[in-house]
Amino acid sequence: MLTFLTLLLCIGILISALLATYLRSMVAAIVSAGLAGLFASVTYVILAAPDVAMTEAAIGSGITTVVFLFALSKTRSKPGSKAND
Amino acid sequence: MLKRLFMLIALVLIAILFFDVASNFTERSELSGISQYYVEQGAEELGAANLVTSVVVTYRGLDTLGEVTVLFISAAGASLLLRRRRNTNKKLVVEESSEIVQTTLSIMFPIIMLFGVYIFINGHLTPGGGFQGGAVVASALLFFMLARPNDSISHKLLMKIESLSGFTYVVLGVLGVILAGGFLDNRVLGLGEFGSLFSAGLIPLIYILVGLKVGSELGSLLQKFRE
Amino acid sequence: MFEFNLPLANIVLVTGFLLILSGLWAMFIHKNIIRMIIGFSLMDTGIHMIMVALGYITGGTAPIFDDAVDGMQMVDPVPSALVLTAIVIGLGVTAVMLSYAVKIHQAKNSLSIDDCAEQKW
Amino acid sequence: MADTILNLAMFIIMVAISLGIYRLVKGPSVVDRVIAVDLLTLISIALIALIAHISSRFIYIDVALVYGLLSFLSVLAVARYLERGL
Repeated sequence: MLTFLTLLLCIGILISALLATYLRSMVAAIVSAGLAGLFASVTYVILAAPDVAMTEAAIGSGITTVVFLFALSKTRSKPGSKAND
Repeated sequence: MLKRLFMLIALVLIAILFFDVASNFTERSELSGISQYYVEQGAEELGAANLVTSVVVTYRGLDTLGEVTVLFISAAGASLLLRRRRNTNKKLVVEESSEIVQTTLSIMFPIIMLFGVYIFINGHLTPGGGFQGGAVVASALLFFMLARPNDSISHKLLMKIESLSGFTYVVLGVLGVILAGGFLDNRVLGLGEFGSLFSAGLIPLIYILVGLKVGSELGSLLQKFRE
Repeated sequence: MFEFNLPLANIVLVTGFLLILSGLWAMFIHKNIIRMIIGFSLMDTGIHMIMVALGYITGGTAPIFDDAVDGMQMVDPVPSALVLTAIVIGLGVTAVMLSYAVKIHQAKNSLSIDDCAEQKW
Repeated sequence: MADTILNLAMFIIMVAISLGIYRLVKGPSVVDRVIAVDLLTLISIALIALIAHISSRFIYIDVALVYGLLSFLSVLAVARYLERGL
């Protein structure tokens, strides 16, 4: 049963990585990349590394997402610049 | 189109390399070498229940010092790149958050802060430690920044906390050279009773310092990105 | 309930390799700098997954002593410690890259990599 | 009996993850996708608690606590970004 669960989580990681590559909206791509980190942290709990899981949950999928959003809002396209999607 | 083809070829070559590694990998069934030593002797030798903590703080303590330095340099580099010019220093006013978010802030901010402190004080007993606790403390500061976008956190205070804890970390490391076996040795204080809060010598102290340092560094990094 | 016998570490290792490949692919095909940085952060996650999978022992439990551990096999603590520091450094590297992207946008008012043509050699 | 209940719980969680991923892939707007990610975070909390019970190490619950306290932050940041005021 745990094997099925790990397989499902890994498929979820790959799907969210593909979404982060191919979604048109930049916000959705950033959130999908955060979701890949989130599922990776659940697999770390399954592989008995709770320290790493905690770090990945707090830093990898929490703060990194917000840093990306801050950078995105600083580079929000002004009128007259090229569209950057 | 030719460019796309070259990208695909490069990717396929890397994939072949990875396939070779992955097909020859079998899951390990027993420990070996230095890990065997850490698992069997580490708890008696250093008195910390969490072996990852004793590897991070004591056995590989010098690496952690270097890593904290790398984090400091990257935070300093980012704030150097993001600094504003003097003449464009006007305060831009953004819309306040709603009342729900502000009320949640006043209830949840102390709880999240306390949880971060709990994580890095109990780093030698439960999963967690300085880096995780520092990240949670930085998340509390981030929540403050999101809920009250027009207030700012004192940058000087964060810088003072950060440099003071970094300095004390190195002083504790040098204390290990004088009083115990080597740089960052934790047996300066007594080992205490195994599994209690005041145990494992210097490990809780060092993790508290690392937590304060990481928390204030990430907080000032986020502050730089916001303004 | 039937169980088929696929080791957990192998699944996670293969996923890590595929994640590295997809991160590299995202860095190759996009022209927007922030999208390239997203690809880098995916690649980072893949590397961490591989390192955690290399430290797993069959049927192992977390390397933390308490009442519940009586003679259970523990996993390797060294890769956990390495990945712990690697994640924090990954955040620092990502922040520096993003601040470069902000700087480029301030100078050129565009995020496309094609507008940085004078830095080609 | 207890094993049956645990297996059933894990099956339900797997179905929930599949539904969340379906909404993430399909969701036409950005808000749909963000809410799907928030939902998957909540499911992950339940999943970690279940794994802690199965492997009989209750210290894994600390990881779920971190999720529970921090999961709303990135959603809050996205919400503020979308209403143009980050």
